Amino acid sequence: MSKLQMKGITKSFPGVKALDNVNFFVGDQEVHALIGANGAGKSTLMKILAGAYQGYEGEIIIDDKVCNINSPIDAKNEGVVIVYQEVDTALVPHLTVAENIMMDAIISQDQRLFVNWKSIKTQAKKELQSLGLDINENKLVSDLTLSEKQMVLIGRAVYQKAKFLILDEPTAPLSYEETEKLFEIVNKLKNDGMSIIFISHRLDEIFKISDKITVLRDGTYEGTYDVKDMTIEKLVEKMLGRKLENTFPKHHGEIGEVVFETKNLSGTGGISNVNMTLGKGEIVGLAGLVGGGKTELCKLLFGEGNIYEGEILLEGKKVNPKSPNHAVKSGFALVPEERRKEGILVHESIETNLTLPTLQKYCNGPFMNRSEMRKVSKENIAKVGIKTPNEKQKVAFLSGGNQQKVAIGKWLLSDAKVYIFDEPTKGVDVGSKAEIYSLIAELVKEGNSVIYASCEFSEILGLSDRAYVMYNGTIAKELITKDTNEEELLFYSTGGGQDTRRGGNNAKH
Amino acid sequence: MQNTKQKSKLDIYSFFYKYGTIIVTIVAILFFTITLDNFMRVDNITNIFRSVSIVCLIALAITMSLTVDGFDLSVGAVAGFAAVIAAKIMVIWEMSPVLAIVVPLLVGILIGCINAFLIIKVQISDMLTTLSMMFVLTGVSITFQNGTAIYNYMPLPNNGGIAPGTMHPAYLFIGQGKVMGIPFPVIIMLLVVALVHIFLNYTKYGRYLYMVGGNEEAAKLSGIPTKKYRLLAYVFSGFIAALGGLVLGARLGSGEVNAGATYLMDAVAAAYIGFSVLGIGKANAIGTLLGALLMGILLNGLVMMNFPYYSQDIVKGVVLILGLGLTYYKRRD
Amino acid sequence: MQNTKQKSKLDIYSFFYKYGTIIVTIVAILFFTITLDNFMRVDNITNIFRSVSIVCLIALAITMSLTVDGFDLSVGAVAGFAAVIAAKIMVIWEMSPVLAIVVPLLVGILIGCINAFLIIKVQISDMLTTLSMMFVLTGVSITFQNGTAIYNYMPLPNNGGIAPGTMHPAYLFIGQGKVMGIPFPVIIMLLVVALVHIFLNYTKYGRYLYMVGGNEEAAKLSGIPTKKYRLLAYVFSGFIAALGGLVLGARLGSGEVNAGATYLMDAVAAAYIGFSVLGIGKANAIGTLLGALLMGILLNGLVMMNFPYYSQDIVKGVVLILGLGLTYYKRRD
Amino acid sequence: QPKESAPEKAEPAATESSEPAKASEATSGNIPAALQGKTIKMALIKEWGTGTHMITHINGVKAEAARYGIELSVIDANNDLTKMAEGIDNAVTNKMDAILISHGKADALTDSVTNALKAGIPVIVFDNDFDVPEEIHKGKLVSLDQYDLMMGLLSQMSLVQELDGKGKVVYNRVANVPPTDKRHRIWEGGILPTYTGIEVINTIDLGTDNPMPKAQTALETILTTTDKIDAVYGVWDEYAKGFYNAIVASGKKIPLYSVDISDQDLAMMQDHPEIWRSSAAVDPTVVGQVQVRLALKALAGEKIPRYYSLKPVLIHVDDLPSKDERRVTMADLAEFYDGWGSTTDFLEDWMLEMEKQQK
Ligand SMILES: Nc1ncnc2c1ncn2[C@@H]1O[C@H](COP(=O)(O)OP(=O)(O)OP(=O)(O)O)[C@@H](O)[C@H]1O
Ligand SMILES: Nc1ncnc2c1ncn2[C@@H]1O[C@H](COP(=O)(O)OP(=O)(O)OP(=O)(O)O)[C@@H](O)[C@H]1O
Ligand SMILES: [Mg+2]
Ligand SMILES: [Mg+2]
Repeated sequence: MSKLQMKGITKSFPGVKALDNVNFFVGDQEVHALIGANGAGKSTLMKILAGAYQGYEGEIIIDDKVCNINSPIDAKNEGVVIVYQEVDTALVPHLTVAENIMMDAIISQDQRLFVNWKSIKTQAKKELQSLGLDINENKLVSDLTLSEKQMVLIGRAVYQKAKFLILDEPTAPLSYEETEKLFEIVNKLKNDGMSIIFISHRLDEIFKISDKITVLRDGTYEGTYDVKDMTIEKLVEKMLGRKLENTFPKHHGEIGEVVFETKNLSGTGGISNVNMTLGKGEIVGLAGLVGGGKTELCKLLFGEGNIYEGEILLEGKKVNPKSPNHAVKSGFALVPEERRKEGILVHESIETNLTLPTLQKYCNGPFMNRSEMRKVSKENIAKVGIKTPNEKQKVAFLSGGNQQKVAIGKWLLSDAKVYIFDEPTKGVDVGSKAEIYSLIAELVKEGNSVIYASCEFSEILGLSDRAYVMYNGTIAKELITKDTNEEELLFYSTGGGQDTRRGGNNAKH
Repeated sequence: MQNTKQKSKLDIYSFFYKYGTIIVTIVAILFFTITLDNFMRVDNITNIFRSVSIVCLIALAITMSLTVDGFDLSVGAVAGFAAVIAAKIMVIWEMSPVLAIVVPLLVGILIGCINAFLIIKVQISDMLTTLSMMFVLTGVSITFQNGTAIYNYMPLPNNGGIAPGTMHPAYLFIGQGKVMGIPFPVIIMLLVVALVHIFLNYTKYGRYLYMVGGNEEAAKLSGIPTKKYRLLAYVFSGFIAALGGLVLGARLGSGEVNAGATYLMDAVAAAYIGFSVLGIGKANAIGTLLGALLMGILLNGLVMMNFPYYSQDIVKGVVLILGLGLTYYKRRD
Repeated sequence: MQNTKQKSKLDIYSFFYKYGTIIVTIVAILFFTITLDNFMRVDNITNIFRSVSIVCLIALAITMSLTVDGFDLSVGAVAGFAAVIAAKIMVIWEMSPVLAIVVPLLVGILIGCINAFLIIKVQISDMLTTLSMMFVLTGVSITFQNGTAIYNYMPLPNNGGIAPGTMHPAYLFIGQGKVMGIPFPVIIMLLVVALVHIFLNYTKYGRYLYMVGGNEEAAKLSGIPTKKYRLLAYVFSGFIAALGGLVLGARLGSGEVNAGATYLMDAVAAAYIGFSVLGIGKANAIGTLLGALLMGILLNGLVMMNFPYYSQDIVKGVVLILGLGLTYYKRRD
Repeated sequence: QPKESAPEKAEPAATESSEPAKASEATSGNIPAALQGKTIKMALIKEWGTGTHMITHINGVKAEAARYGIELSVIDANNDLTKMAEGIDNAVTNKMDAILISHGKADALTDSVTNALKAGIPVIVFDNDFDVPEEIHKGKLVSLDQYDLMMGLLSQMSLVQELDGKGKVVYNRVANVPPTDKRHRIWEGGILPTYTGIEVINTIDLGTDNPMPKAQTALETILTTTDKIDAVYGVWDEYAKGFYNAIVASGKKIPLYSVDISDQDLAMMQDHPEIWRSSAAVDPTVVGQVQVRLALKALAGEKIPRYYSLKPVLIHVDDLPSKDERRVTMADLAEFYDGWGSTTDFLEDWMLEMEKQQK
């Protein structure tokens, strides 16, 4: 019978009080959701539990015993294992999947001097199989996709047979199917006697999987609730301290002539024969499961990668961007999927990040106009709603959701005509999601056009005017949003209506 | 209560982080001023500046490559090669001092381009590329000068008589001249420091370089032509190194074999010290200058104190560790 | 269709990535075998292996530091220092050859500890720490031996007569001996390569090093005492460098100052080539050996072809670029 | 490395051999049977081969070899002693007829040299010595040196004379390098105790690694911070070049005395005769000539000395024409000094005969 209590936890960072007297109780064999807006302190609380931070106030009691958790090893000894939000921080890129999953076994005291590679590999394979994953255990982790990396980490945690498994936004990079699979695993683990702490911004998931919910707001403890007593609306109110109406803004702008078009576009990443159009003031959804090729297509449009065939037309003129620089100059903007790696410079200030794509604008000749840059940044921070003490804060110190807002905010200053968003709401709380949606709506109202890639069909349905469903690197179907539904999207994005299965096999590579 | 205590503690750390190297420099200056009568004389200070000018220029070249998170080990060899070319142009080929200045600088730029091509296009790692370039250039310089120094009135091979040309005074002025009592190399150095400082901190190009160095992928997806800026960094590196080589050649009054190589390690040290100075945490011009000065001051003081040269090496190493230790210690999160 | 085409294209790339350096090595061997009568003789091949043994050992020391994503520039100086200590112990202090072998190795370990302390605890960057250490050690070696070399029957300073001790044959055997026709340095080198290879790939400690090097944060969070293993890497680095120094000293039959410094750049090149060989993408022992051999083969062939050494430098640089260019070109995802 | 490193082991008695066999005394002009109709191959193995001094030496060897139609291969070890040893090993492997060595350290090379001698290959060594027993070398090993004690004395006396025996001197020594140590021994044990008016106010020692720029910076420091300096002594011309630059830049008129000479040094001397006054030196060309001839004699089976010291000359700027008259190079020095440029030492009639056959 295991039980975990965190009492009166307070943690400060320079300039920020991340947690203020927070309580958190997890019972035996339960799935406990921890929710809160971006920057509420969820990750911080979990890092404390996992021993990543020293120097906090309050106490942690596990099974009625006060524990001193001051290092990850302490935490592991108490049976607490965490899978972090930022998967790359926990993986060793140049080692194989097997080694990454079995890190603990390799590290454990029982390990003899010579590593028994055979048993490591077979065990890793077993672990992957029990998760229903088809990943070659000899592959290097650096060659994996984001979702695969995530699964490797979950595999590792499962192998460690934790008493308390913390999953910090595990589903963010996962597809619907993979999420289902994960939930199966979570339920299995729970039945095997484990308690799972689960962080997610997808509230519907919370209701599907969890037993209890603890809500944090601005670093304070809001309360713990039984899931059966809650509704999404009530939960949102607790999180944000206010009611949230209309997640998706209604944008009834005129959709003008076609500004953007691709013809038989094929290129790197297995993109083949993509035909799409985009009208002025239109939001076009790019729906599809993970691995469907959305990211690759977005990048190809943005000049990252090579176009083998076909053309990209902007306002009737052939562009075929050769590089992101060329794309930006032509009038494209891209909010990439992997924000930490591609969207922001974590060691730079918010101001530096926000002004980067549009730096020319704040220059007199080659010289930067610092005060102008500061002014613009402040306005942008307010507009996008980034939670920060000031514009000089390093982006590394922002919470995940706020980092995402920086990645979006920097493009709002540009004069792009076509904005490409690749999963921009990943890891973003519902309140901020609504803000991002309305920012997008505003963009199209000003006469810009938006391509919105997402594997969350509710977003596609709520936001877009039209949707393309991607499957295996090509467009499987074009749909008018108001005439379709989630089932149809899912049907096409899993290869429904295709005349051959060949592509499906290839995608598994 | 606890907060303030922690805060003041933090302040001391950040103070050392910012000023550790500077403190060591000041201590060194004070020590020499007290011990040595003539240390704090204007002409000696001028001397120190002049003595660090070449190291500082070569270190600035490294600094440029560091801004894009690269590394240029070929700078010493580029400097040596530039000096040799300049000498050859004037002494052997009897050409004008203008060419003797322009051609080596162009060669420096060309070498920067080749380095950049290999690093960016062929994607060989920066260390290896510039290391290979160092080997090649050293070999080429020595071949180019038949293994001997190039100097005024040198006899030509195969009984070709005496070399027809001489080092032009205008060229020698670069290394030996003075303007209002200030040695010309010092003026060049300070000018380049100022230009690099302004370039890196006040222009968009400098900002781009830093961004490329910070996260190339993110910079690229922000629309920065990252390859162009990495190229730019190596081109600047080659150019500044060649400029350092001209100062070196003009100072020595000849094209010496391998003269540039000696400066590599000192320049690396100066550039790296520059990283930490003032808590900037990025390669920067002022820091590099301070790093070079620290080492110049030590060398000057120790020569005046008549220290054997190998103890100079020890002192240099120990002071580096001390200064950097102060700077880095407890700088976690 | 298109898929297969792309696939075969990819295969060629990955083939070059894996085998680029090896191909260049083979081409070089073929070229020399055809051009030179005496190249493919057993004694010449033995010669090549013997000539690379020291570079290879020092490169292996660098390799160790590279596994934890560090860098050890002090290895050359450590090797030189080890040779000097060994000579001093036997020649001046007349102590046993056992001490002359054990003490330098211990000193190597100690230097590794100091480096690690400065890098891990004081958190000075690895480059700067080991650069400073290089300065300090060079200075200390020269001081320690009062000059350039310690050798049998050397005159002592202050008219102290002739040095009492001599280099023990057992010690000299390390550098000059043969076992069944194979030079002892080659045996040591191959042994160390094998040990390092086994250590890195088949023991858990080797894995820890790679894990720390690959992602220190992840390794730490998994409960690996990362500091301990970074320490270990530098200790190994110091130890292997000192071993290289013993071989060097025994081969030269004297303690030479700066004898180690010459090897630094070649060793860096060998270790970096090792990175890419076989597409492993990690610092590794076999790769380092191949890197060292490639350079040894070139040097040997060029000497036999009577190339002046500076052309050797050029060829070395160009071949490095070629081999690495093949390896790296188009290695993008 | 300094240009002159000398024997390291037991000092050879550095006597100047009294009267080397003169060509005229040689019995006949007939080429010895051992050499007749044979292409002779020699290897020159140098510790380093850059700098004017070393290039002059190489050229001396090359020219002399070319005279007799000898195939010469030059191996430059670039300061790497293991490479030098390998060079000697390779020369044995490639069946060279004779091996010429310049510099290097004895201990690192003794094994290789012994092997060469065992294979019956004569070894003619410049500025180094090997402790090889007679029964192995069988009279085919020669050690040449530059007579460093004498060069020290000549250059230092030149300083003493021009200072009238008293003054403040910036002294230069390169400690623990055998040849410069020998020069220093004269200063310490001979000059200073004798001429007590000479006062050393600073000693510069910056090692052997690329010292010219370092020496320049060091002397600049001393010149700016010391008011009265009467003379500067350079124990090795690599230093002297840096000193010269520093003195010229300071605008002062301080005389400079040194050891060794190169074309570059001569140009500097002529440019500022009031600064660089004199330098004691041996012509490296002569070293090369003697090396080749001794090797030939050994091959011919003639007797050769075990030790030989080359006679140094004091090159004084007053002996040379002014720069306006003409520029002087090393090759021209023969006009002003006996024993410079070429020598008849060990030149035999049959060598002249060989030379004739070449044409
Ligand atoms: N290392 C740090 N230094 C300074 N501030 C920090 C640091 N880490 C977190 N913070 C701040 O602490 C607060 C809580 O952050 P935390 O990452 O716990 O939020 P979160 O609830 O996980 O948000 P998200 O849902 O966006 O991941 C935020 O305001 C964040 O900016
Ligand atoms: N989970 C996976 N399994 C196998 N292959 C994958 C997977 N994920 C991506 N790929 C490969 O990468 C290609 C494109 O992936 P990409 O990341 O562009 O897809 P996406 O639709 O953007 O998915 P995501 O939701 O992860 O952004 C696919 O065609 C496939 O070959
Ligand atoms: Mg979080
Ligand atoms: Mg994607």
